[in-house]
Parts: sequence; structure tokens; C-alpha cells
Amino acid sequence: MRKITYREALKEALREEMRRDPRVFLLGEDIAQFGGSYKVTQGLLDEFGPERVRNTPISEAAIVGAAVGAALTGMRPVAELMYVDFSGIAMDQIANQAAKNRYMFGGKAKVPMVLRTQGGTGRSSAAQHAQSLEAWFIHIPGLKVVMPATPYDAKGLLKTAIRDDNPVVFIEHKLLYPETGEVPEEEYLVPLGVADVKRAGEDVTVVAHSRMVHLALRAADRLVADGISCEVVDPRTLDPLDSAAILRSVEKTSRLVILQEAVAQCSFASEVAALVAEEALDCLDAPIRRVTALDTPMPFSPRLERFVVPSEERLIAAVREVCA
Amino acid sequence: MRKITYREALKEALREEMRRDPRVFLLGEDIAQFGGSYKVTQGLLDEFGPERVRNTPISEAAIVGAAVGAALTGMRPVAELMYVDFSGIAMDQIANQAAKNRYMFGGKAKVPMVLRTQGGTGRSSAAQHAQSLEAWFIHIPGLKVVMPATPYDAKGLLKTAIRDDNPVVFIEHKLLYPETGEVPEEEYLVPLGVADVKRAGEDVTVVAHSRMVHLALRAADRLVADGISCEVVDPRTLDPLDSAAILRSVEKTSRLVILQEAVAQCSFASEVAALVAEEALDCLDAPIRRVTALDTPMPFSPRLERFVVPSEERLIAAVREVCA
Amino acid sequence: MAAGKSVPRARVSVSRRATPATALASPAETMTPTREQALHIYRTMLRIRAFEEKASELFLAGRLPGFLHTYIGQEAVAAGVCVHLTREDTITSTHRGHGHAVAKGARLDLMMAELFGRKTGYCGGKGGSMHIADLDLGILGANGIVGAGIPIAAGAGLSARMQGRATVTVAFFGDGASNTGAFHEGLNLAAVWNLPVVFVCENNLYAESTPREVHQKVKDIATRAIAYDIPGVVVDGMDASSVFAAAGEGIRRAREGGGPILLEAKTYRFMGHYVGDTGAAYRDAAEVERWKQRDPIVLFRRGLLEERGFPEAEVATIEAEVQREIVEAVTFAEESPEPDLEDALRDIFA
Amino acid sequence: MAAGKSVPRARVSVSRRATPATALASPAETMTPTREQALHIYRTMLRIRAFEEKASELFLAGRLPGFLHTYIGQEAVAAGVCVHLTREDTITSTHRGHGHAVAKGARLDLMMAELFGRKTGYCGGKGGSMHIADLDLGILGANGIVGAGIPIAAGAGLSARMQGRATVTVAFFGDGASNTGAFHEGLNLAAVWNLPVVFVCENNLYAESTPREVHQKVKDIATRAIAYDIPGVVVDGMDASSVFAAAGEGIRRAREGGGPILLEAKTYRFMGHYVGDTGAAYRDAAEVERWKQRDPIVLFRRGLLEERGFPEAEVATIEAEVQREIVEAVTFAEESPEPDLEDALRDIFA
Ligand SMILES: Cc1ncc(C[n+]2csc(CCOP(=O)(O)OP(=O)(O)O)c2C)c(N)n1
Ligand SMILES: Cc1ncc(C[n+]2csc(CCOP(=O)(O)OP(=O)(O)O)c2C)c(N)n1
Ligand SMILES: [Mg+2]
Ligand SMILES: [Mg+2]
Repeated sequence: MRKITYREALKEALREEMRRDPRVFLLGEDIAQFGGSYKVTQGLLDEFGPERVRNTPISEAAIVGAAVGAALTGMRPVAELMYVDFSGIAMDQIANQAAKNRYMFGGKAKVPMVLRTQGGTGRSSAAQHAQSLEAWFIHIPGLKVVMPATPYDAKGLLKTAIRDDNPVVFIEHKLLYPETGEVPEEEYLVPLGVADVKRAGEDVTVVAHSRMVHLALRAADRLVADGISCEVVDPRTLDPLDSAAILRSVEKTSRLVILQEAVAQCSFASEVAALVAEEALDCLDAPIRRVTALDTPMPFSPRLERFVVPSEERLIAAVREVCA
Repeated sequence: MRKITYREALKEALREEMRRDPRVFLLGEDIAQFGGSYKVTQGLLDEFGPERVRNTPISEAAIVGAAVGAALTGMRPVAELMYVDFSGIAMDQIANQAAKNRYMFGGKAKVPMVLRTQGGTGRSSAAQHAQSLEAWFIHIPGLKVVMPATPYDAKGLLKTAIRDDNPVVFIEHKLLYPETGEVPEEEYLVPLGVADVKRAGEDVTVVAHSRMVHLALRAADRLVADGISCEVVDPRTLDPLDSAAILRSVEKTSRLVILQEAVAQCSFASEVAALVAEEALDCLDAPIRRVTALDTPMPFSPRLERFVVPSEERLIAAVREVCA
Repeated sequence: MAAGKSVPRARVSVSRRATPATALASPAETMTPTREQALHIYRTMLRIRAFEEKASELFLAGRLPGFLHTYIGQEAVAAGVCVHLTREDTITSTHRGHGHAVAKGARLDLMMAELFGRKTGYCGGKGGSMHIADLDLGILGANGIVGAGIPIAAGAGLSARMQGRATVTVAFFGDGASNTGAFHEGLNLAAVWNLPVVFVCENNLYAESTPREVHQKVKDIATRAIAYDIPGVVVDGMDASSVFAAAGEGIRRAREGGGPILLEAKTYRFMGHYVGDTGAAYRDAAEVERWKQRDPIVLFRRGLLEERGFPEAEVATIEAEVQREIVEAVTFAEESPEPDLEDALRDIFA
Repeated sequence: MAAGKSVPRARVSVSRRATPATALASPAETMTPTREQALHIYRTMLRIRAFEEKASELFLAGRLPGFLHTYIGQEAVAAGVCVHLTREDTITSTHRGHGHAVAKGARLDLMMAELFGRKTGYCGGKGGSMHIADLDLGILGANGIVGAGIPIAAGAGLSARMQGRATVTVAFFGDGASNTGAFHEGLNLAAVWNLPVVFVCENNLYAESTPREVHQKVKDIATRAIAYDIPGVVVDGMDASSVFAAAGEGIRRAREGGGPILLEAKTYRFMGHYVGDTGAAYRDAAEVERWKQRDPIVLFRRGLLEERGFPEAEVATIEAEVQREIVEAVTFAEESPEPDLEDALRDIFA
């Protein structure tokens, strides 16, 4: 199968959905002629013109608010926040408007919008440009949250997100854009709410999403030498969460390590740990382990950033510990 | 000992700290002659004047931003957000500025400010005025998060928060303001990061905070009839969390139920569950249970609100289940 | 070496009339409500007033949950603006939203049922006073967050543009809301994209307890239009005819592609910020009295009878009809069932 | 029935000179930099330029982590403003903050070490280019969030007022930042509280790739001052002397209790948005060339020599000193240790 980058895969998803449905349009900062900070939208202006690829002022609250208003009235906006770190500015529109309008209005409204953004570490972007804030969105009922790890998932999930009739927060990873992977030529969709077992294994379940999936897969390779067989479960959609897939895996392996780039407290990793402690405690042969960023803002220095962010070594140590 | 209301206790804390330290001042919407939406600041304008009890425009980002700027330059602001639900507007200033300035600046700054706000359900305030968003703040390194349940704790913790050299998010509960409790005449402080066992027990640990402490205590009374002895642990400070106190209790009781008004996903309850699943899994004789709001925006109808919010009945059922 | 030059007057886009005269039909044609429009405005104002008075009474009697912000005193604004709107046009509203909904055509029975938290209410009892919406009528929702409707209105205007509809969106909001970041971002976006949005600022001189001069220095909020290079217009918000004329110009202009305007209506809420607040802590009784002398309903009724010569009987019929409608609305609400518990779990996702 | 009246010019607070002439000493006294001030401005501009050129070179050579936004082309603004500030005065800055820090007195070696992520850097390697701060020098921090420094500046101004200090705060930000909610809320708050804050908008015509006319309609950002009823002033940001004069008036006015102003400096960044961006995707080479013809350093140097008759040697000495300082700064940075791993866990809480 052909291989394309995560960036290309995302762009294909946007392009195909824009061709398919004239209601789909893009808005965000520097997404038009500049093609976006990470160049995902490059070239789309040429094909779709400035009405459907709209550069905005630096007004994150208005970007999301306008998307909500457009979604309520028959359009299907894909809004971009350049960094997930900027969502603090738009959080009211995301959490109080997009997420709640349908419910507050007794089901009489739909808010079919996607909020594309990117997060994560690895480029020495420091504390305000390298966060992993998915927990904020997962915590709000009414939002779906998607974080793809591969080009295949990125394309298939983004297409599904655009067709979904609800607000979907779609968080890409800044280090993944140049990564390549197999993506079919023909059209496909990846459903929301369905996890993917990225590697089957017997001894321990590693739940990881976004960039951490790759780290988990590399660690799993190395752990073979220890005689440890890791199952890597990528939820892909963090909300709705495919709890069944996680529980199924833990029932098989009896051991759980959760790996994420976000800090631990009140995070997705906490949620998965809680889920398993509620639903499958009896299956566990060892304490659950969370391997997360250390509990600090993200430092600038590459040396410190590497120290704070989960590493293969830390994951391997945790896996060895639960398998001991 | 004399009994005063939670509201009075908070006001005493503000008054005493403003008398003690001229750098302490208040800013927020309608806090001056109007005394605040829940009347906590009523009367303070008379004593301290408009320079220290400052009514602001409806500008939540600027309220918090101005507090950050004042804190960086030698003042000790106590800013008020009328509802925690409005923090989405100020989230950048809270999470990217207040929380991170010290760290980003290599320890050369201090941001001694308190962000007072209130949350919770019980008044049919609907989806945008009844949230419990503590998880958002706990998730951000650099913030402390306090949620008092009693007048005693409210006063002692608020005084400590004001003297703390860091940003503290102090979340009151809208239903607790008229509740009374014992509060000494003489000055006292309650330290941050120290849980309080609100009721000692043997069979099951119930971790609850804010209004839910009272619900847990009532349920514990009723559960005596079942022969179940509940230990109710109130962390009071959710960040930094007194993990040791929780673990100590679970080691004793071997059973854990976590009760909160917030929804479950990526919440404080998830965090406590994860903590115990990591640190004390071997002690557990039963699965952990989270008793939380149902996974919906908060409905307006009192009947539906009561249904969505945790009830004594739901807590009792969960306790019985883990003790079965 | 010269000091920085002040922004010269010539380069400042001073607020101007909503419409360059040439872009529209003659003012005479648009400025005066037709007979039908006048009666509609009057009925709308009465419906709002009656609804709010009844709701307040019910609330004070402990019959309604939550809290209520009434629109009493401001009726001329919603009525004078919305009479220009078609069903397809859209509005965004506020915590003080009953008047906007009524003026945009909402049914009083469904609104009342919502205030009671009943299953038959506009939101099935899940929204309450602050979240009444009817997408079919273009009511994109009241809003509990001050200012939040403003960017949403821009988005609705964008939809209209992109879908090639000649509809307009009206964003209602208060003087207090004009200090929110959402106001600034929303107006700027609508301006640069030349969207068909009419921003109606109801300046009732207070944001909760805070007098306007404490929360902003600018005398007329309409001057803030200059910051976006769009027209800013001030109108007497107690006079439905003035509102009618100014809003008519602005809406027509927006509909024809002329872009957004900021219309400031000087008005006053006769009651407290919410039902239960007397307002005595921050407003002077004499001030309230002065404004009540200009009750928009009384003024407009006088105009109908004295200036336009409507027969008293015609006006009285409307009044009676509205009274009946209110009684029926309350009965409907009271007789409606509570929502089912499972309703709480519905409508989170489409 | 009259249509809504446009906001009459008379009631609009049109932007005006920063200072009512009476409130200040004679313009002559304040408007021209003294000899010492002129040399300071020149040295500051050179230090900024040299720092940025060296940093860009290092970055392109792969020696610096993260990303960099350089201030090249805009030096006259920071230099012309900050020469009026005492050590106790404070500033807030932006992602493009090196120039502001240098102008407020930051040490180049500590800045360079921070860009390298070293332990000796201003933030111990934890902040990097976008977060340089020195509280002792009143530098309240660069900021990765566009617009976020603006309300923080209001808070710093409030401190000064409440502590009875006669200090001022300068908030630097760009044209793009003037569309953020934080701008609106921050300026409004400073205006209603009459705070000693000078808001300096560096209008370099672009927000990243977005030309100013795409992100706002207003021609002069200074006109937005009208929305807060404070003075708005436009100045030639390529001419340090003009900046000096206008900023001097505004700062003095603020210091004396006259309240905030909005000072817009028309300027240009000579390089891309960040080091690595050529700008070619959105800027025309001819436009860039035209602005480079007005290089603020060249212009000011010419003024020093030709108009004010400074000896060439004096100017050249400064240039040599700055070159030396840069070399030393790089050496310092390169020789500095990396932070210790445990440093990552420090400084979260005081
Ligand atoms: C963002 C936000 N801040 C504060 C509030 C609390 N609040 C509700 S109404 C109100 C005053 C609004 O004033 P204005 O915009 O003038 O509208 P009015 O009530 O006068 O109609 C405030 C502060 C809120 N709901 N949302
Ligand atoms: C709130 C926010 N939105 C977007 C960005 C990404 N960003 C960084 S700089 C910039 C452009 C800023 O433009 P302007 O304010 O004119 O400053 P300039 O770069 O021209 O100095 C943008 C969009 C950001 N850092 N913060
Ligand atoms: Mg008002
Ligand atoms: Mg710019």
C-alpha cells in the first residue's frame, strides 16, 4: 500500500470531505495561503477558495464561537486552533456553547463541528506550546475527543469526525506530521469510539494514544528480549471511550500500564485506571501504573523536556515492574 | 463554640487577612456595594474602601490577568469569578499565566493570588451555572485547588490560601453559604494539603469533598443500621492532595468509594481511584466505586438535576455493593 | 523631531448613519411601521410584559425553579428590532432573553412550560429560563454566559452568506457584555468578513449592580463601532418607533450585503437584575421613577391612539387576547408533565 | 418618528494627543533625546539587532532549540519607549520579546544562555526565547500567548497605584494582538481604573502571514483607543526620535496620574515571522525592500552624525562594544552548563 505522511493524510481527509459536502469549510489563523503552522491546509485555498478556507484574526473565542454559530445554522465548520495550548482562550465557547447547546436546547439543535488542533512535546516549545490538554475536553459531556497516532487513523477519523453531527475535538501531534504510514487510495472511514489493538500481546496491556503509541510499540519490541509480551491498545477516540476493548485486553493480560504525554493528575490515564479499578479489579495481578509527564509545566531545555516527558526507558521500567 | 455560616466564615477570613496585610485586595464583578452574588464580600467595601474592594467590568480574562500582574508586582489579590462556569473565559490567564509564570521564569517570580469562585448544583441553575470544574485546575501543574466543606475549613483554608505565595483556586459551593458550623473566635489557619477525616470508620473509605462531605456523613449515619462503618475522608485541598491520608484510610478499610458532584471522566474521583489502584491495590477487598454526576450537562428541571447529581441513595447503594 | 501624531479626525471612522441614503429606498418608506407592523409591535411588547409579570409573580410565589431575569422596561427594543425579521432570520440572545424569544415568535405556552421545567417546554425542561431556543424560529438560544452569543451570531451570519441566503442575524446583548472579549472578537470578525449581522446593544445602564460608568468610560457604546470600522448608531430604546426605524435601516443594509452595524438602544430595566433583587442597593428610586415615566408600552400605545388614530377598541382587543394567551400558557405549563428521568440522559449527542 | 441617530462626532472621543499641553513641561524639553539618551537609544538598537542576528545565525546552524521570533526592523520602538523607563517601571512583552527585554536592560549573556537552554540563562533554561523575564528589572515576561500580557500590564499598573509608586507599566504587543479579547478587556480595565499603563501596539502590518487589512478593518489601530475613551496616538515606528517623543509624552502623562494611552507604532519586521520563515509566501519582496530603506538603525545613526553632529568615532566605539558584548554573550552561553535534571522539578511553587 502507498505510504503518506500524517500531514498528507489529514489534508486528504479535509480535501475529500470538502469535495463531498459543500457545507464543510475551514477557519483558523494562517490556514489559507500560509497553509497553517504545520502546513496541513496547504493547497486547499487554491482548490476551494477564500470563502471555504478562511483566515481569521487572532481571536480564538470568535473562531470557535463562529464555528458554533455556523454549525447551528446548517454548515459543518472545521475550525483550527493553532495550538491546543490556546484553547484556554476559547474554552467557554468549547465547553459551554459547542458542548452544551444541544442538551440545553432539549435536543433541538445540532452542532456538527470539528475543532482541529495539535499538541504535545518534542520541539522545545516550552510551557505554553507543548501541552496535552485532552483531559479538559474529555471532562466535558457533549464533546467527542479524538487523537490519532497514525496516518491511517488520522485520515479515517478526521473524515468521520467531519461527518459526525456533534462537536469533535481533534487533537493532532506536532511531532507526527512528517511520520509516514500506509493509507489506502480508496476511501475509508474509521469509526469514533473504537479502539485499535496496535500490537497483540499476552502479558501486559499498555494503553497509549497519539505519539505515545509509537513509543509503546518500540518499547514492546525491546521488551521481547525480557520475555514480556505487550499488548498495545490505542483508544484513538478518548471520548467516547472504547472501554470494552481496554477491559478485554486487561482481562487477558491481567496487567495494565497507561502511557500518555499529559501529566497524571485528573488525566486520561487516571480515567483508564479508574475504569479498570472499577470494572476489572479482580483481573489484575499487579498494581496499575501510569507513565505520564512529570507534574511540571513543560520546560524549554531539550534535556529537561526529555526528562519530563515519558520515555521508552520509563515505560519499560514500569512494564518490568508490573510483570515482575 | 460559636456557630457561624460558611458565608460569614469566608467573609471573616477576607476581613482578617485584609486587616493583617495591606497588600491583600479584592477584585471581581459586583463584589463592592452589592456584596457579591452570594454576599460573601458584603460590608467589606465599607471597611476597606473602593481601592481594596474593586468592582470590575464583565471581563473575566482581565480580572484574572490583572490579578496575575498585581501578584507579580507585590500585591496579594483575591480575584472572584462569580461562577466557576465562567472560568472558560479566563482559562488562559489561569492555566497559562498564573500557573506557569514562576516556572517559566526559572523561579524568579511569585504569583501570590487567590481565585475565589463557587460551583456546584442544587439551585436549578442549569448547564452553564452549576458545574464542578475542579478537574480542569487540578490538571494544571502550578495551581493549588481548595474546596472547603465546612465553615471551619472555609475560614482556615481561605486565610492560608491568601498567605500562600502561589496561585490558589478556591472553590466554594453555592448551597453551602447558609450552612452553619463551629468556628473559633480566635485566629487559626488550616494548612493546605492536609486532609481531614470527617468521620472515622472501619469498613469502607468514602472520599468526598465540598458539599458531598455532608451527603457522605448523612449516608454514613444511615449505613450504621446496615452494620457498615464508613470512614469519611475530606481531602479539603485537592491539589496538593494528601494522598497519604487516603492511602492510610484505605489500608485500614480495604474498600473505597469516591463521591463527587462532578462528572466522572478525567475527574478528581478518577485521580483518587488511580492513586489507590497504583499504590494500594493489594489492600483492596472490592472494586473501587465512583459515585459522581451522570455524564450529562446539568439539566434545569429540579427533578432531573436531582437525578443527575449523586444522591445519598446512590452512595448508599455503592457502599453496600463494595461491602457485600 | 516631531512627537507622535494623534490619530487625525479625518482618518477616524466616526460612527455614521446605518445606511448611506443611496443604498436604500427612501427613508419614508422604511422608517414608519405600517399599520400591521405597528400592531405587531404593540402586541409583542404586551406579550413580553405580560409574560414577565406572570413569571415574576410565579417565581415570587415559589412556583418556578432557578432564577429569572426579566425584560420589563426594555420591550421596545426586541419588538422594534424583530418586527423586521423573517422566520429564517436568526437571533442570539442573553440571560435576559424572554423578550427576544417572544419578539422572534416564540410561543408563550412552550416558554412558560420551560420556566416550570416541564417536558413540554421549549427545551424539554433541560434548559430553563436562560436557555430557551427554537431553531425552527431562528432563535439560536438565550445564553447564560454574558457576551457568548456575539461570536455565535457572527457564525450564523457566515452561514447565511455561504449558503447564499439573504437572511440576517441579530445579536442582542447588554452594556455589560460590551466589555467582554467575546464582544471585541465577534464584532471584529463580523466586520472583516462583512457579515450580515446587526449587533444590538441594550444599554440599560447597569450590569447587575454595576453602573455603566463604572464598567466603561465611553459615553455611547455605539462609538465602539469605530474600532471595527462599522457604523454605530444610538437610538432611544424606550421608543419602539425609533428602534423600528434604526433597526430597519441596519437590517436592510446587512441583508443587502452592507455588513454589520452596532446599534445601541438606550433603555432601562424596570425591575431588579433578577426576580428577587429590588435594585435598591445600587439604583436610586427617583432614577427608576424617571425611566418608568417613559414606559415603552405606554408611549407606544399613546402614539397608536393619538398620532396614528387607531381605534381604542382595536388596541383593547389585543390586550385582552394577550391576557388570555398568558392564562392559557400558565395552564398549559401547570398541566404539563415533568420530564422523565431518562430524558436527563438524552440529547447529549445527536 | 425619527431613525436612530448616528453617534454624533461631538460625542465621540476622537483620539487626541497623548498629553494636554498644560499637564507637561514644554514639549521642547521632552521631545528630543538628550545626548546621553540618544546614545543609549542607539546602543540599545544595536544590541537588539546584533543579538537577533547572532541568534538567527545560531538557530539556522541548528544550535538553538525551540523557535525564535526576531525583532529586527522594529528596534526603534523598544529603544524609543524604554529609554523613558526607570528600573522600577515594568513591561509586559510578547513572543517577539527579545527587543523589549534588551531595551529594558536585560543582559545579553543571560538572554543568550536562555536561548541555548542553559542553567545560567534568565529562566535557568526552563523558559527559552518566549519566556524571558527579569522581575528585578521590571521585565514581567515575554509571553507565548498573543495578547495575554495586556491584562497583566493592567494589574502591574494597579500595583503601582495601590502601592503609591509613581511607576508606569508598558504593555508591548502587535497588530494581531489587537484583535484578542484580552486587548479589549485589558484596555477597558486600565481605562476605567485610570491606571498608569502605556499600551504600545507595534503594528508591523502582519500577524504571522496575515496582512493587517485581512484581520481588521480599522486603518489605524490607535483609533481603537476611542472605545475606551483614552488617547490614541500614531507614531512612525522606524524613527526612534518620533517614538521617543510620543512615548515620552504618554509615559509622563501616565506617571502623573493621567491614565493609560494607546500608542501605535507603524513598523515592520525585516525577517520572517520566525527564523526559518522567509515571509515569501505572504510578503512581496518589493515591500520588504521599501521598508528596509527605512532601517531604524541607519536612520538614527544618520541623525546622530548629520543632524546632531556626534563624532563618528563615538558611534563607532559603541558599535565595537556591542560586537564584543555579543561575542562574550555567546561564549558565556556556550560555556554554561545544561540544567540539572532536578531543576525540572523545581520552581513549580514558591
Ligand atoms: C461571562 C459572564 N460573567 C458574568 C456573568 C454573571 N452575570 C449575569 S448577567 C450579568 C450582567 C450583565 O449585564 P448586561 O450585559 O448589561 O446585561 P443586563 O443584565 O443589563 O441585561 C452578569 C455579570 C455571566 N453570566 N457571564
Ligand atoms: C492566543 C494565540 N493565538 C495564536 C498564537 C500563534 N501566534 C504566535 S505569534 C502570532 C502572530 C502575532 O501577530 P502580532 O500580534 O501582530 O505580532 P507580531 O508577530 O507581528 O510581532 C500568532 C498568530 C499565539 N501564540 N497565541
Ligand atoms: Mg445592562
Ligand atoms: Mg504583527
